[in-house]
Amino acid sequence: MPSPDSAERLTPVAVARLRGETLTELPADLYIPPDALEVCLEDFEGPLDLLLYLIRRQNLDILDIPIAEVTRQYLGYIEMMRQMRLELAAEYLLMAAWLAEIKSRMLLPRPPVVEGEGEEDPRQRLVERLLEYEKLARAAETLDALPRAGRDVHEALAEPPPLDKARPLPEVSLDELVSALREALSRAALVEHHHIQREALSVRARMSEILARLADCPQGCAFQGLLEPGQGRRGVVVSFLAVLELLKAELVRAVQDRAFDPIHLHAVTGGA
Amino acid sequence: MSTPEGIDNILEAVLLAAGEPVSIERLLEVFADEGIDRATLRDALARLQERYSGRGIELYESAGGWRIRVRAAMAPWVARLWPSSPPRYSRAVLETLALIAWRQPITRSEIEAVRGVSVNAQIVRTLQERGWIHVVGHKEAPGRPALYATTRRFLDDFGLRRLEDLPSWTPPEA
Amino acid sequence: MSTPEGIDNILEAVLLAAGEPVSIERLLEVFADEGIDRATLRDALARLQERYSGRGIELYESAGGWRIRVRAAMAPWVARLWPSSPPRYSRAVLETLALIAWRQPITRSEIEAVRGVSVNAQIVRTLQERGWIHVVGHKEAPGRPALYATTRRFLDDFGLRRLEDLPSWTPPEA
Repeated sequence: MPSPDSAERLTPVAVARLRGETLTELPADLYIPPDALEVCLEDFEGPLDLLLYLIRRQNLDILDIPIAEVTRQYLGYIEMMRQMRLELAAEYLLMAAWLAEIKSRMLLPRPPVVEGEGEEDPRQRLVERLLEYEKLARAAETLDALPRAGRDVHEALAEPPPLDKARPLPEVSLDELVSALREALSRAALVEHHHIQREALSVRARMSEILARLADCPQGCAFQGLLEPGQGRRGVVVSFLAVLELLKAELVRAVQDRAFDPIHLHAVTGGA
Repeated sequence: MSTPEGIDNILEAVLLAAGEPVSIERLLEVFADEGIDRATLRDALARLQERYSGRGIELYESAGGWRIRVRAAMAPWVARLWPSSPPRYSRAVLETLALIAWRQPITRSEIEAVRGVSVNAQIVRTLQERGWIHVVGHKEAPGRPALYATTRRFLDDFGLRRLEDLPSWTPPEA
Repeated sequence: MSTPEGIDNILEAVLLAAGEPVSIERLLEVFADEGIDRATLRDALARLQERYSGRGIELYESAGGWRIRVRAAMAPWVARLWPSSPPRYSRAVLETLALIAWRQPITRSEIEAVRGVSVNAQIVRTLQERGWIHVVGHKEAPGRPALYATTRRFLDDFGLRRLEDLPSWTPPEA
């Protein structure tokens, strides 16, 4: 384990911070360009991106990569990411293994090459992938630089004249709506693992109604008035639950001047 | 760009990009760096109005502000643009509407959390313009995000008497 | 209304009301009663283009057809109309889109092979929802993976008439 002292030596400027955590331990022999710590390690788009960064950073020749040196630095970064407990995608480890393999193959004595069918340089495939990735990164930048609708250029739009035959509006059936909901929720369940409980719709519906009513009366509404007896017992309970939910979500405020006075509800207004 | 013609051209571009009425105050903000006052702006609007005389478009002021519109006389030609079969809403619009219907009142970021993608302003506007959703309040949270709910009109259009009549959905992974 | 100027004015009004690219065929429909042919229409489009020279708007042809749009030079003023800035896309999204654009049709695992990392489902969905990519088929391979390609909307939004207009996939200069 490198000591904090070695980190000091490498980066006398300051300690790097990442996700609020102070970075004090760095692999002692890791080459760190002066401004490298500004590069948030999480920002790399994968192992190819990181490798390219290491190579370009030091003006190394991509066609003749000093594989031992680059491997050492790559592993150094991986180690650093580990120490910062960054979640390491499997691809990074796969690349580490690949680099190690290339390195060991480079160390093996090469058999004499027969003219015409040259033994492939073990780095060949890696170089190809790096060049291809670099082209891609370039292309992505080019694409981003194109004038884009909504960002650089805008559709010119005038209000259409009143048309005799109204422009037909899309029709939606209830079935379509239900399937859209199911799809959205099943995806959420898949992606987030978060538990989607089925809340009583009636309570949520009443929450909307109460909010809409409160929006109409800036002076606030009497709590009693919201619990219309005409709703029946179940209705009153639903309204009551809706008010509690709204209070919990801090969407409404309840005001009571003195004990036993009527309670008033106010919408928590946009500007206030 | 601060020649009168330069101002007119920016004004025209901005009004056409807005696609909605733009108030004088908003226009003054657009020209904040040029230090243009109300009177200069009014002059420019008048010149633009003049520019469109005899054309198929016109500049007019409504309650919401200034807007460029196509003259009523152009209606026969414009009408031929639109297909007679109704267009369809995108998946994104339908899912957003469904989430608002079943989980109202709900904020945009709550919808985004479930859908896993950002809900762009256009989607919300489409549903608002259709009269199916409205803002019923603002949440006590940074940015005070709007809370959306469905409208009376939504119930009418879907043949529902009240929200409780929405069909129940079976939870996924059932 | 069949004077050249009358035609130009109708054309302008129709394109501004459309707010989306309009193909030549659709424009010919608009002028069906006037019995205007393709050549006359092309002349009118050229005159309209001329009318907008030096202005903040321009007449432009992209994949979907002709449209009037606000010039990029006007973006700083237009941006002041709206408080929120348009979405910026991450490198992951842009790289995925670039591969689909240049190498279409392409599967997700082919994208992953070039990028060296897995492409998460959200990236693909973001691009689909933006209307920039769609599934055009399935590859005859285990699992029958979806093949992605760019849409006409992609071309329109990036101001391209066809895919060949994309800048070449050039090797980085040494």
